[in-house]
Amino acid sequence: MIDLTTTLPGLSLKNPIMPASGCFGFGKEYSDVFDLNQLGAIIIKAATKEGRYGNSTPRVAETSAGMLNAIGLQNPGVENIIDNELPFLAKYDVPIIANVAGSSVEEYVEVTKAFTRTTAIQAIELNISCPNVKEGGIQFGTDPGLAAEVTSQVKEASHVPVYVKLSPNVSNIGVMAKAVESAGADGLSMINTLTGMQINLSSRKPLLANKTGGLSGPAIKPVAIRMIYEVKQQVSIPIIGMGGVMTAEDVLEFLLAGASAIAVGTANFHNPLVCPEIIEALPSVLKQYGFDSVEDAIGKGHEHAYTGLSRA
Amino acid sequence: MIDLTTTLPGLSLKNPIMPASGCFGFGKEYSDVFDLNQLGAIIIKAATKEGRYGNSTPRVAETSAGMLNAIGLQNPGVENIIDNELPFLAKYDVPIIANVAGSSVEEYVEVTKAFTRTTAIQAIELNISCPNVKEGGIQFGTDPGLAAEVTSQVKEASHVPVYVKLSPNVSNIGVMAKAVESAGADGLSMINTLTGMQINLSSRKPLLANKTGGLSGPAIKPVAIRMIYEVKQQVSIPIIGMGGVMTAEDVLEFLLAGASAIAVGTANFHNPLVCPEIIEALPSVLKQYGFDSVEDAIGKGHEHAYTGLSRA
Amino acid sequence: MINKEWMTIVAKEQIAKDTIEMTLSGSAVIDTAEPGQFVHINVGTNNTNLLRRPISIADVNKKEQTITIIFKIIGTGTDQLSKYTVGQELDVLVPCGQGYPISKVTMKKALVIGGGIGVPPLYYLAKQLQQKGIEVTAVIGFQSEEHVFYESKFSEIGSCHVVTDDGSYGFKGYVTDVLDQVDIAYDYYFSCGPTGMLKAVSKKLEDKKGYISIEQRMGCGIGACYACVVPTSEPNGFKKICKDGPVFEAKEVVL
Amino acid sequence: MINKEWMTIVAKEQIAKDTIEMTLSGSAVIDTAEPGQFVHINVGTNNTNLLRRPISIADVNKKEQTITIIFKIIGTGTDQLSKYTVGQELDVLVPCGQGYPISKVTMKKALVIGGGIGVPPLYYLAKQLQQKGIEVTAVIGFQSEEHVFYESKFSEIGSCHVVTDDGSYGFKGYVTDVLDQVDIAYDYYFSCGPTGMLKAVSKKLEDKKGYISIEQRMGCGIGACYACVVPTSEPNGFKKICKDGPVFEAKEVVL
Ligand SMILES: Cc1cc2nc3c(=O)[nH]c(=O)nc-3n(C[C@H](O)[C@H](O)[C@H](O)COP(=O)(O)OP(=O)(O)OC[C@H]3O[C@@H](n4cnc5c(N)ncnc54)[C@H](O)[C@@H]3O)c2cc1C
Ligand SMILES: Cc1cc2nc3c(=O)[nH]c(=O)nc-3n(C[C@H](O)[C@H](O)[C@H](O)COP(=O)(O)OP(=O)(O)OC[C@H]3O[C@@H](n4cnc5c(N)ncnc54)[C@H](O)[C@@H]3O)c2cc1C
Ligand SMILES: Cc1cc2nc3c(=O)[nH]c(=O)nc-3n(C[C@H](O)[C@H](O)[C@H](O)COP(=O)(O)O)c2cc1C
Ligand SMILES: Cc1cc2nc3c(=O)[nH]c(=O)nc-3n(C[C@H](O)[C@H](O)[C@H](O)COP(=O)(O)O)c2cc1C
Ligand code: FES
Ligand code: FES
Repeated sequence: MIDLTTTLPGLSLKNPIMPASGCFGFGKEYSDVFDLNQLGAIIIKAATKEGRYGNSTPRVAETSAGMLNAIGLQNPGVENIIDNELPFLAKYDVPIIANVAGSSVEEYVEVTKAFTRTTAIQAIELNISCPNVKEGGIQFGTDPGLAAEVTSQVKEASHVPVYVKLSPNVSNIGVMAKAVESAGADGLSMINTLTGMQINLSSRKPLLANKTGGLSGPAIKPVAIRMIYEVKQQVSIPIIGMGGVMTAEDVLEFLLAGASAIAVGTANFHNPLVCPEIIEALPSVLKQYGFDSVEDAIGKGHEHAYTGLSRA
Repeated sequence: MIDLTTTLPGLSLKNPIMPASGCFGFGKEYSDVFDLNQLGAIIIKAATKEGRYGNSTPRVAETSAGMLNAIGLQNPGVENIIDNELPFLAKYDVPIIANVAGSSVEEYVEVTKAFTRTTAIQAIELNISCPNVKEGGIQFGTDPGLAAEVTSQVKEASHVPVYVKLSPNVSNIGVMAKAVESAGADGLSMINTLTGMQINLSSRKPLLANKTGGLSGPAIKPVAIRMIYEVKQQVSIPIIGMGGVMTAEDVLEFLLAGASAIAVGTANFHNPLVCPEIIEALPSVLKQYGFDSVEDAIGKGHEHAYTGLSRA
Repeated sequence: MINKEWMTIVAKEQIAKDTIEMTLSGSAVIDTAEPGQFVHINVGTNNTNLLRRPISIADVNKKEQTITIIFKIIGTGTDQLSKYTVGQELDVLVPCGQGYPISKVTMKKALVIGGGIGVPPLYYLAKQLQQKGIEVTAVIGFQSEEHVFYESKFSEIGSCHVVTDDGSYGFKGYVTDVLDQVDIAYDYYFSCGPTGMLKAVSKKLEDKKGYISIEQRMGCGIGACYACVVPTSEPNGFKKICKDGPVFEAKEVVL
Repeated sequence: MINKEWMTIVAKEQIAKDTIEMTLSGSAVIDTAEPGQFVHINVGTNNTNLLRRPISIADVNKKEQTITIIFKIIGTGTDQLSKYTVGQELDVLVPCGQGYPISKVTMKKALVIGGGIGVPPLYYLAKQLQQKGIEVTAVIGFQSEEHVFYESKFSEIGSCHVVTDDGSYGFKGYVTDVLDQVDIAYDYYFSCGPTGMLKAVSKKLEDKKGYISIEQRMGCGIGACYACVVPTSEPNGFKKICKDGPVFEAKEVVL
């Protein structure tokens, strides 16, 4: 028997696979396609204080082995989510992680406080890296001081462990990771999307109405693996890894790099059954590569001393 | 007749297509496959002061719609290049751009000075962004102050225009671009590779001996387009664009984003005839989308006011 | 309930320039397919075409357990789709979205207005309307003669007016020009086509009751990703095209 | 001179577990192909397999203008390659690299030592050696019985010793074990296989003259990218496997 369980602050997971924020809504739609009880956890779509409409359309574009999105944090607002979305998810035996977004430290804190009135969430994913909103979002994700500030305030306001979701659009991911660890983060979630653009040759304009969007999918997997590997050497809090996961083999690659659990985003659009299919395939893949359990594999790609990677 | 010519500081190009540095050696090998006179220009492999052996193998890995490389600046040293490689290229009617690398400001300057004794190069591409060497290289590419310093010193030492090659592994590409423009750069070259990693599941180790490598190919094209579009709004020096170009349509996308000429890297490995094939296809693609010339298309993706992109 | 199915291609034919008609055979789920719904197709192998492509259901044959789709080759995904051959299987989400609510509205006469690749869903709609004893008039527009398809099929159902942008076949101009020139009696109109056309149609037919089917670039195709929203007439209101649509009452949405 | 050619697959056969033999027909360039050279194949459609795959030339038929390759399915590229069928065309760079310098060395007896997918190039080599009147002994190693191929073909040329890791066929152990147990007379040895095997062979046969063919992950395959270097015995010396090799004098390179 291969043991798929893994434990992270606030999260006792029957397997390490969870849909990534923004790629699974609040679960209802996918519950029409498969039984959500199979999942290790669910990260729900970003919540802001008030409801937001988001950006103009088109909001998505396809790229080579990836996609761009600029949804712009559309969501019904935190109160609405608590009242109208979480009760549905509470029926499942699956830990829920709430993705918290905002345009100011105050908004992040208010959203976090709002969540304290529900027991339906087991952790918060603090989204300081959303590249698709005009105010807020990414500057928290690229400035270590701001990132630490928002982390410590949200941590104080939260009744559940806080995972800080890092942006890959930075010169030095290790500095960001250490800043939020020092500020009290219980874990990290990485990576969010790389900022990208596609230009439509006929209209001669950026295809997305928002011009830029977040690049996700297999195209970015090497960047995700590198950043997780690099950060794993520099922090001691656990990492939820993501970025281009399509298969159980990809999951193992993230575990070896140092992730303790894995989120699957874009792949859900390609194949709505991808999460249950990965969960089913994972035991035999672990076995094939000589592992008895998920926890066995975590960080096992670090056999050699850290020689400083690209920046030594 | 569609006009493919384009003029940049020091470079009068019959067409905008040039092989990217490191992907074409010093031209000899590809001259066995096609007539190099067809090319707009050639950017030769990085030169350092002394010859370098580079990293251990494996040095390349394939990724989804891309590849990782960690060659490590292997080259015979600048004197050797001038004496043994450039004479061959001088036989062609094609401008040559020398890629200058180093581990210190002094080395960059010495390499640049060494090149002053030859008339076989028409421009220098200052490689402050190579992620695959232990010392030097990328920290110049991620620190605006250092980037400006090395730019102004190399500019002073150089007898030809200097194009600074920017790294995409930064939080704010506009700041880097403006720093080197102020320091006297005649043009920009962007983007170099994104730092990435692949882990081999069987060996449980990073596949590349160097652990990390540079991600190139179609996977990174949306990042390249975004950065060029963003920088084009903030500087007035011309840009040589690159990153994932495979087709003449890709070339037009880079022109619309704001590049004045285009380098083709990884695609040469997929198809050694890709440069001449793109050059042949370019007139009809330009025509199809309503352009009479290459210069017509440059920057035409910026119809709307700059609204600040992801960081506004 | 949306199903992920492997459907077998049982027929494939080019019916106009760059336009392919494909018939797919599957299991019982297609019994519930309604006119205006779509299928979400995984056209790619590997990671080349990561996103699925939405294609309308153009016809359903419940006895044979088949559905027909008609698509135009406009990019890498539809090109890849056109390379599949009879006997091969396609990974399809079926059926997606909400179709034309024909069981909920009563009428005697209907007008269907289609443009280009917006024509296909209207064919199954027209067939269903005819079965209910409703008189159907069709106005269908194409770029030029070589793009015209299904004229005879619509003519079997009712009167059919073809219009081409360049006048190389039928009327010259746009579908709205036909509405100006021909006097058609109808209780409800049903339209599908490019957004520009839908705007023109719903503006011209402002005083009429009608339903339109909208296109937008999609991520998930099932309502989870918020890629495909359209604003509604209520302040801050919106609908998801893939789940709440693609069919909407014309006045419900803001194009 | 390397040519980029579209070669037609004229035959395809599975000859052992996961092992495919494919015969490609092309134009006159193959006249110059030498044993030990390789072809660099574009296996992918679109961007899925961006890098070409190097595969050794296992046989050449100059009359028929064909070359034969033998490859093992070990990943996405060889899997994709195995899906091509007779009649389809492959985009191939041919011929690449430097082969075994058999016209430059004189000998009476030769030993060829191959392991796994290192066996194929040795077949064409053995054939060419035989044509020159040289006596050829072959020692070929495989994982297990189901992976063994070309034993009879080598036996037609000279004596052939098969060894398997698990002893399920022929000798048990490694090719070097055979060299310990069987007394073979030869002037030169020629070896191809995994790096581990080549190390063991060249160490054991330190006092003999020999040539080895090395593998490395490649970018360009034509000498331009410096992906595939191997250090030589000179200080700071190196060679490019794709251009200067894949065949080297055993003492020339440091494994
Ligand atoms: C509900 C619905 C029903 C449709 N029904 C049909 C039909 O019956 N027949 C038909 O030929 N076409 C139909 N379309 C349009 C069809 O989906 C696009 O033509 C197709 O996705 C283009 O894919 P591509 O890869 O060839 O083009 P590319 O331009 O290469 O596609 C790139 C990306 O853009 C998306 N995209 C491009 N054009 C459109 C578009 N017009 N609408 C939505 N997404 C687009 C693609 O899905 C893909 O994600 C429908 C669209 C929708 C939303
Ligand atoms: C000169 C030379 C001759 C060869 N001759 C043969 C032959 O005759 N028959 C045969 O079956 N194999 C041969 N190989 C090995 C063959 O190239 C690899 O098995 C093949 O590239 C694996 O591709 P993949 O996509 O299936 O594997 P993957 O592991 O998915 O490939 C990923 C990447 O790694 C590279 N790679 C993986 N394994 C190797 C390897 N052993 N050597 C070089 N690159 C590798 C691939 O080319 C690709 O770029 C030869 C290799 C070289 C260098
Ligand atoms: C359509 C879409 C919407 C997303 N929305 C959010 C979001 O609301 N909050 C967030 O933290 N990340 C969001 N993301 C990022 C993903 O959670 C994930 O970090 C990223 O896509 C990389 O994983 P992937 O390659 O598996 O998609 C979104 C991604 C996509 C594709
Ligand atoms: C194998 C390889 C070697 C490279 N060597 C260099 C180099 O020596 N100097 C440099 O500035 N860039 C080097 N690059 C980066 C390319 O010049 C180019 O900026 C990058 O690959 C993006 O373009 P592409 O996607 O078309 O390959 C190298 C890239 C590859 C793939
Ligand atoms: S495509 Fe995802 S919500 Fe409509
Ligand atoms: S593979 Fe490029 S030099 Fe050998």
